[in-house]
Amino acid sequence: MSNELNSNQLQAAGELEIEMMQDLYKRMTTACHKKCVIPRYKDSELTKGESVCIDRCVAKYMDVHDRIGKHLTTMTLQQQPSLQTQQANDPSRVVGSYK
Amino acid sequence: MSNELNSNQLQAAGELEIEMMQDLYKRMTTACHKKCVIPRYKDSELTKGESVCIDRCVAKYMDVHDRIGKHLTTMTLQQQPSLQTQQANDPSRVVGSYK
Amino acid sequence: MSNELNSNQLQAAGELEIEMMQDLYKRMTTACHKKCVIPRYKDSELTKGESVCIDRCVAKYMDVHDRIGKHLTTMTLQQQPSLQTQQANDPSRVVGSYK
Amino acid sequence: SQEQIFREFLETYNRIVEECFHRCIYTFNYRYLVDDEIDCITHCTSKYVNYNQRMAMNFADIQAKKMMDMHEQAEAQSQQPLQMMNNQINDNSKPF
Amino acid sequence: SQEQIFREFLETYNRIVEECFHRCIYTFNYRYLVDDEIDCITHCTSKYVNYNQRMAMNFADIQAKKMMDMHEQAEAQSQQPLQMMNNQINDNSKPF
Amino acid sequence: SQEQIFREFLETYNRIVEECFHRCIYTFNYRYLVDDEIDCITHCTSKYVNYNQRMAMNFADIQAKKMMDMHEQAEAQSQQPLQMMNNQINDNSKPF
Repeated sequence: MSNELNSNQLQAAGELEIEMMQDLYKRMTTACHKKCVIPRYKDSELTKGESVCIDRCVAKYMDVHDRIGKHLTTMTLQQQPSLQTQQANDPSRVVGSYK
Repeated sequence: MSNELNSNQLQAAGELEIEMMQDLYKRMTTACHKKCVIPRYKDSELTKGESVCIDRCVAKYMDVHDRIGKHLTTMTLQQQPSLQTQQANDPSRVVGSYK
Repeated sequence: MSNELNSNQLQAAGELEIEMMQDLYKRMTTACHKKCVIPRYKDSELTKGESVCIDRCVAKYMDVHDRIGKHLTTMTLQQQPSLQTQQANDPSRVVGSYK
Repeated sequence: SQEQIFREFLETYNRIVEECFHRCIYTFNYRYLVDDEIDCITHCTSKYVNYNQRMAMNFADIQAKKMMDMHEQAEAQSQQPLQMMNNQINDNSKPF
Repeated sequence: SQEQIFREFLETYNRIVEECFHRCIYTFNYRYLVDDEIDCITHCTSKYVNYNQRMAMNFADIQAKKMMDMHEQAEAQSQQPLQMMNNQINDNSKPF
Repeated sequence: SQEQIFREFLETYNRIVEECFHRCIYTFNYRYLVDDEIDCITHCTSKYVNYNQRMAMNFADIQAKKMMDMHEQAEAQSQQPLQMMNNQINDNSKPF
């Protein structure tokens, strides 16, 4: 079986990617709100401190996202030194899907 | 470009409305449970205090929902004084969607 | 109206079952992580104590799942002694769906 | 539809399991549930069902009241799209 | 699409309601909102909108920067499937 | 399907990012990660993967055990719809 993807699969992967980016964005929005916005609502504007925190929070979240992506890829490759078989390509073996 | 919606769009809007009401209901259920139900399970019945709290919680949640809806509409209209263009109609500019 | 389900309904029920098991699995994963994994990350391995806790947590979660399923069924049957009508079959009357 | 009803039932079922497990299960010294935990699970489930029924009743009342208010002022409303969208959100004229 | 935009708007709306209700409403001695609660809800909503706009701006900047980095090294990349999958995750060459 | 497998992988990926960010990142004095945070992220990710694998193993064992129990009493079961629905929930005869 070839490792190449056809155009339908590429399109599906693209849609999946967008969906996952939206999921990432939602989770990041929740996370940075918890970390940066003080739960007192005397005012409608973000304080200077909150604004700086938000900027750094987004940068750090995306950095964590990229690092963990690389880490998971490394783990996947280490656990399956041979990429010949279909099964070895299954990333769920690393993350432990129950299927 | 006309501001009128055709019947397909109206139907889609109706389905979206129902879906969003279900989402609202789920979130309200979680919120009022957290606010009103004491996490001790000696008994299967709601106490009098819990029952009253639930009734008020639903009323207040729906009130908050309506007020925030009006507030968001006002903000949208203030930010886009002209409603001529398609883009100006985009409410995501107010809530800051990343798209 | 007959109480028998046709093959389409059975297939839909099967798909729904799989989806709900995935939902259950996600919730259990979150719950046991909260109960068992100590939020200190000095090491990549699970401790002996964490591992034992995870094994028991899964067993207990599935046990709770089965018990509550039986309990809800009993409650449904008690509230609707007659199963003749379509409406009596509606389990949402027990769980209080807003629909 | 029938499937939608079962879906909601099963979602609620899963949520009750999550909630009551979280509230009732604290120790993992054994693989099996102890008596206190079983009692807690039973009460928690019944209470959650009672809670859901009260929620649904309250929500239905408020929606019904809104629907009546809406009908009275239905014609007076402007039909600008954005305004309309907002009305739809707060709208109760559709029975769902 | 237009529907997707409204969907996101309404999801954000529901999230703001949840968040601000959680943060602003503490007492259930009355059925109606008191003045402090109303002020809190107003500020909370405006602040959340400001927060969302700042988040979106930051995210767009980072994605744009990544896109430029990617373009520079686009040809140098290996195209092994798993590697590619991972690149796609971190990829910014598609404007979404 | 292949797509379903990737979807689950990516969902887990996003959940690990959320969890480990929450657990490891506390200060926002800098725009970049400090060494302690990087170590924490690495351990947290590996530990979460180990955790997921143990969860999956346990779940599979319990499901397999239930399946065997079910097969033994399969014919004895009543087939009333509601009862059946409940059986399906607890059913393990389908390998998923």
